Amino acid sequence: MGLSLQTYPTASEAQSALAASNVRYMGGGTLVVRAANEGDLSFSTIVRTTDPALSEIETSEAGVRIGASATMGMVLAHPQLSYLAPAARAVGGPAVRNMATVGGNLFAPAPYGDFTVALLALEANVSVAGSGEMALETFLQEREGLDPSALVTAVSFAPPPDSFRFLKISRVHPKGAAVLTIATDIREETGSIARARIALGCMADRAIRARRAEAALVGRPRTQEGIAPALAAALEGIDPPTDAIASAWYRREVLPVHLGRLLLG
Amino acid sequence: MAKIPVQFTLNGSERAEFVESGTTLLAALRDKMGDTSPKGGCHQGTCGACTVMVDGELRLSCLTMAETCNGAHIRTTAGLANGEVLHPLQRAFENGFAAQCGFCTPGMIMAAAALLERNPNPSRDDVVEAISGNICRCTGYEPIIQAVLSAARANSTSAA
Amino acid sequence: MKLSKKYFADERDDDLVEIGQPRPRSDIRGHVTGRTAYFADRTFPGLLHLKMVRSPHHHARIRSIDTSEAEKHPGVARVITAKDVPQNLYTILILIQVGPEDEHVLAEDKVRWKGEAVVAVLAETARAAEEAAAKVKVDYEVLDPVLSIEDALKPDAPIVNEHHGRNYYLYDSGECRKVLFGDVEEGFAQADHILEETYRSSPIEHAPLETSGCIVAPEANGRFTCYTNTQAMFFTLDNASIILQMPGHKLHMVGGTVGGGFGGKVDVTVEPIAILAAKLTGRPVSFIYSREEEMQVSSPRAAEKIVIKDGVMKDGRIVARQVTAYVDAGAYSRHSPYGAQKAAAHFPGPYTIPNVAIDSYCVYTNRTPSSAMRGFGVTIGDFALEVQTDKLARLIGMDPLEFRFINAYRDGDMKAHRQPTEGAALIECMQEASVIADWPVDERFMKMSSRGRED
Amino acid sequence: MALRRGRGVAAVNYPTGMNLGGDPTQALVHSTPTGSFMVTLSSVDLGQGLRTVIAQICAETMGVPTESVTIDTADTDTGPHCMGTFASRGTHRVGNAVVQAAREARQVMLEVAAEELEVDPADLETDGQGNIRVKGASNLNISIFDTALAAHFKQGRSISGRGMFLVPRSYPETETGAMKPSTCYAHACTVAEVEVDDETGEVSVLSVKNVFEIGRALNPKMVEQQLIGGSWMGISHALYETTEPYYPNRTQGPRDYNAYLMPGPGDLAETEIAVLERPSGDGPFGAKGPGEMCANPQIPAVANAIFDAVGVRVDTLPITPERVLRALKEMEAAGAG
Repeated sequence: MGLSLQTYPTASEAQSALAASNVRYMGGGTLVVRAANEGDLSFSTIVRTTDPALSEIETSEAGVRIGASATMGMVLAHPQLSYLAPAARAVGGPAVRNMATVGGNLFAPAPYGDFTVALLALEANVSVAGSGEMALETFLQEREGLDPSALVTAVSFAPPPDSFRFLKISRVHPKGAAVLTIATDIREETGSIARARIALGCMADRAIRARRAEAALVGRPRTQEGIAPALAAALEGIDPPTDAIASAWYRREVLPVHLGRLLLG
Repeated sequence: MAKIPVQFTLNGSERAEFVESGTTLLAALRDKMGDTSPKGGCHQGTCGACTVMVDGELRLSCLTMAETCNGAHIRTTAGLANGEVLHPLQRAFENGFAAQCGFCTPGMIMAAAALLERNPNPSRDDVVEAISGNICRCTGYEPIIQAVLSAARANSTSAA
Repeated sequence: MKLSKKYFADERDDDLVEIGQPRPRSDIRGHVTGRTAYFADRTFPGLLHLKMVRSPHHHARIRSIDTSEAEKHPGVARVITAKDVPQNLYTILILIQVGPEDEHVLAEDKVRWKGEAVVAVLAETARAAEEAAAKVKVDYEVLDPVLSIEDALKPDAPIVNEHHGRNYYLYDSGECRKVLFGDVEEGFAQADHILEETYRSSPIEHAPLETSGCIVAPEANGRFTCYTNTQAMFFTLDNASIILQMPGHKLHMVGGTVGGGFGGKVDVTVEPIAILAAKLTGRPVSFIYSREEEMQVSSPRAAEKIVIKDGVMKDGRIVARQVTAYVDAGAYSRHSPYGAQKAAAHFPGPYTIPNVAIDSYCVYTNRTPSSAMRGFGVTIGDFALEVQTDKLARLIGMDPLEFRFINAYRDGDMKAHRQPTEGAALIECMQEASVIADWPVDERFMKMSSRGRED
Repeated sequence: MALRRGRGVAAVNYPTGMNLGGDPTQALVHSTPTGSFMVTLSSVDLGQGLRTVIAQICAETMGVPTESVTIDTADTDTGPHCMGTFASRGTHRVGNAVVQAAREARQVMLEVAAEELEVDPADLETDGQGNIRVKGASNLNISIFDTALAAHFKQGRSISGRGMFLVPRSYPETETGAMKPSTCYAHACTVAEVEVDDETGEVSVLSVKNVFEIGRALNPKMVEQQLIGGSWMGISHALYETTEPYYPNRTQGPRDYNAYLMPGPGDLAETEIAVLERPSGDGPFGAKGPGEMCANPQIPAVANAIFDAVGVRVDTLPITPERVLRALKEMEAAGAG
């Protein structure tokens, strides 16, 4: 059978090619080429596109749009996206960051996909060629059920004020797979929390929102006592994986500790 | 199986070969072009031994399809020295006993070279970050970090 | 690094010319320029790739193996099963009379660990070999596995390896290698305190950057050149010669710089089957472990369980030490009977203890066979011994470093395995550590010497 | 939250060479016509620098500069038998074989030179720079270059030597275990300092101060690099490494370097190394084998430091944050109950 690579100049041509069987779409190659190297026989054709539109990053006060083919390295180098730098830097080492794409990260299973955790806290939308735009949270839930030819073209979100925080806990530094990842966007008004967005990595098989914890923060002061109910609520509904990095037990035990430190830090 | 032409500049020389579609850059360099300086340590993107530069950017050649590099400028550790004159990093690794088995060394040096090209005066943390995608099982990293810092100092001294 | 010349200066000739000089490494220029030649840095026209079909079960009987579909797959040159291997039953240390032969190059009747080699597929490309390997059908009857040292030693435990007939290695001393010195029960009887503790470890992978592998080229004169990263050239040659029933002069092993070993390249697991493949196909063959195989299939450092019972006096003297050590060999011996024996010789550690009893077991389970790894037989034992030693010191309320001085062996002391101590230097290491770590100890310890006792 | 510090000590010894001996190595040394020297072996260099230290051993024994010695090894068509590179045996066993071979070659070299100079070989010495001279009369001399030429083309002699080193095999006595496991032992003492996060169980090794006694540092820089790397591996064994994190369930077994955990360049302990030299009775120039020993004492030292910091014992390797946290919670529960 062998393996073949098909390169298309436009996203729409690539999308058409995805309709065939045994095809996998390649962003930066960190997931797909690895799978091929490891003898994954579930695909024999790799499709990619060189469409420059997919690598564009547009920023304005109203919104940010990052093409799916933009790499972590491009995000890191972008002067208007410095708040995302910790999340982009959390992905692999420098060489991987020059390859790993924003679009590919949406498909990375736990304990990977750190950048997606950040996007989830920013309530990003995902543009899918053919299907239009959908909330990232919905996309993550429905990812496997999408049409095989669905092609992610971009993510977009409103830039946060100076309220965005990102924390990755790993065993190995500075590059290590996550024990857990937390991204928060907490906005306060007159001494209490007015709006809270919390996304968690490694608390399920993919990034999830901690909606109960978010609700438990609103109206509360950002103090040890104020956040205590939220820390307890963060444990509701999670189903952390057990992998070589950490067990489900451990991830559950330390989530409130790290979330608390991030919220109060 | 149809063969695909690949053509790029490797360490300053124009190279062209036919490879099977789906061949990685690592395989093309090693098996077709005789440059065995990039090493296949994992073929998963987790060890960094195959690190090369493509158009000035660090890449893992084991996860890069050769045909995506058409027209690119590729640099490997084999091309770092200028004849017998070693690159400052190579000198620093020699003087600092920063290699044992040597299998990680070419990839490690490429990662360090990419750092020094962007940041001639790196801090220790910068060096740590720059080599973080490259595994070494022998040295415990410290001699490597010291060698990179020393190469940077040697560079800035010679520039001054 | 500080080279501390003040210790033992009278025992040394420090006026040497080449010795003691920091000469540059002869291989360093090759390393930094990427020109050092490792075994895989060669290309061979017509190279075949070997992919191994491995057991998905811990323990299973093989009912049948059907390779017909794999053989028909495009690009496949040959499929190899146990019946193709001239002397399929082997054990590596048979060369130094450590038997019995207990392992198959390719599984015959049973598989005894998850990952065991069953069928080798040779194809024009790695991908074709993968595709064909997926078409090999092995019909398994899954058997109860033995997954722990404790389960292995239960009287009704399933037998892991019939070539041993029991789930432990039988030494000439019986079910374990024993060391007996003094009277350990008498020692416990006189002790002020007794402490019994259990220590455990998990298997550890060598994780060299270069995975285990070889490339074999058939030569025109009927010989086979095997480019390999083995840690032991003749070990590999001689074992390959036995397995292949091929005179040694037909074999030519070529090594070079190895991309890290740490003990992981002492097992002879890739060369014999690759040489056989080259012989059967008449073509060069590459068999290089994938990273996953290196991590999960190549033999790790053994998991161990070590029980230490000590009798200690209030004044700090350890008067009795009983150690029961279990080395988990996994399904086959490889180097583990040797490792367990080395452990027996190493206990009770670098201390002079008048009453010692050691039992060191090599146990078989349906686990990945363990083997050599940097310090095996000692490394985990040292963890157990030195944590235990710390506990003893705290038990009697003594500084842990001073406690070690009291018990440290010195020249002339009789060790438990009945060799007099020579060339000891533990005390001086601790004296230097006391200084550089700013961990002061009583003056009398700083005056001690490994070269003898004061009284 | 509290970051709590503690320190621990451990002291160890380690046997050089295969346990119970019986592990031979052979070496051949010969000169080229122009006075370079070839050492022929089948030993393997794994990266520890065997070739360099063997060249130094040969050079010291022959009385020639290290750069004039070439090591031809790891080829079974040319090199005589070596048991292999493992069990901290390379420098000791291979080195001894090379010393013997080089002594024999040196003797021939001096005999050839003596004939050229018309003196007694016993009156000759080497200057380490490539010359042979009469003791006390340095104007009476001949270069090794000319000596080798004379041997080859005039005297018809081979400046060569054979070396063999074998520690006789010891067989343990079955009842008592009386045996001779090794002829010499290296020693070490490590003091580790750690910081433990008592809410997460995370352990950082702040420093390790290692003292190693290795017989003789034949090449101090290569010794240093091996000891630094070994110290790192010891810490890695203590806290990180396992192929079976949740045995017997194998599904989470690491398949790559992301999942097989080892300290990264951002996790390094401040590492100090001191080396002591008590020459071994039977090692080449007193050398022992430091290769394996150097990764051992850090493991218990770190474990003991963790206890010193937070008062819990984790007696199972690796000492993961999970195991530390479980132990802390058990201690807390026991204290509360």
